[in-house]
Amino acid sequence: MKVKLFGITREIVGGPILEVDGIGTVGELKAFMMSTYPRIKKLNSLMVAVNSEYAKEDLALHENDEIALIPPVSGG
Amino acid sequence: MKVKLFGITREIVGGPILEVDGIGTVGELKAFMMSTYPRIKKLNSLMVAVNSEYAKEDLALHENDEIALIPPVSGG
Amino acid sequence: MIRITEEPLNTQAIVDSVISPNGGAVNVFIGTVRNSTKGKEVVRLEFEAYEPMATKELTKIAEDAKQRWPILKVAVHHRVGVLDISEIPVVIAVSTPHRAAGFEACQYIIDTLKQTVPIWKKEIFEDGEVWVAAHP
Amino acid sequence: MIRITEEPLNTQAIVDSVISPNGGAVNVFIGTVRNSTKGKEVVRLEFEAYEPMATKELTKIAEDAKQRWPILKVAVHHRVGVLDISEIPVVIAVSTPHRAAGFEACQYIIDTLKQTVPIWKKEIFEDGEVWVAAHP
Repeated sequence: MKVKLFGITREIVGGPILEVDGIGTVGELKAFMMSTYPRIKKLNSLMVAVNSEYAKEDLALHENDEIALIPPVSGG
Repeated sequence: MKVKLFGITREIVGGPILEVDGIGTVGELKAFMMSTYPRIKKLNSLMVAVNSEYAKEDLALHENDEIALIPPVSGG
Repeated sequence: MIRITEEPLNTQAIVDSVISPNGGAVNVFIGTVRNSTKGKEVVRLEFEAYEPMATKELTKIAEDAKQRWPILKVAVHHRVGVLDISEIPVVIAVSTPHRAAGFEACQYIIDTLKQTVPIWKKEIFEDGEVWVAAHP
Repeated sequence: MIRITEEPLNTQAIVDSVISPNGGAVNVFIGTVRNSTKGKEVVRLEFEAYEPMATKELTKIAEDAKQRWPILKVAVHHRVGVLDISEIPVVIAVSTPHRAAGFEACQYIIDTLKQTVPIWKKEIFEDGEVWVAAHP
């Protein structure tokens, strides 16, 4: 499945999309990202959006979901 | 001395300037206006400005002062 | 900048006049003529001002606000004359380094303007007219 | 109307879009790019958004505000891309029958926008850059 990346997480990973496999839930995705990219652990927060909505840790991910990592927002 | 009139007091008196004589203080001017024009007594408030500043009742009036009656304001 | 004018107010120009490179926020209050008051249809409003004193009082309010909040620039423009529904009698714009002060200062200015500045508004109805706030 | 755009924001058009004959007040918040942060000179800002989600979140905030205050019309426009000092990343305009609700609603919208909407801002300094709020 594809994970959309923005802001500092896009810069840490080195591109706007990351292809990941074998990940079942939002919580697993966050754990995978933090262990693979230790700089992500140092962020103030990390959220995951599924189909354009903030998702809870236990939400199951499906192949055709639109998944995005949401580092601390700073609009306005 | 001349008294400038605005808003409802201008309408009650029937013009933008009233010539008055023999009035010594702000308080006397207010009393004169209220007795001469009883509709002024019914207003929510009546202030007097002397030389573009709100004036207290006991302030003495002089011939060359700029004097204005200030009925309840409603700008904005 | 403080201004009483018979001309229509130019919101964009007023906002532009307070934008500062040291500012992160501009708060703007725009009064508009409402089509009804207390359930009664309003046809138009008529504003008049005791011009030099109104300018003086507005300047005092702006200076007070600058004492109380870290304001970079402030503009208060008030129109007089006949205004139709949706027209703009007043625009207040305040720039500040951060936004909270801007909201507070702008609200202080419009609240105080309505209490102390010698400007008067007459509401014109189909069947009569009334000087706002004149009577209990 | 909610909009994320790369084009410069047109404050006048955004204000005009919320003016209503039933309204007596418009409150407007305009964010501007400040030339310094924590005492350090800023060269420019770069904004990016997760566009469809940002629009969705802004729409939620506007709907929430309409539940809480008697809002007639609301507009939130946010710019993305590279912005120089004094340029405008965000304009929020809210029209209400009376002014107190407009101040409250406009402040609620900008406060909540900054907490929940997926938009990110990078500050560019002479000697480096930082994603705002990313780190403790």
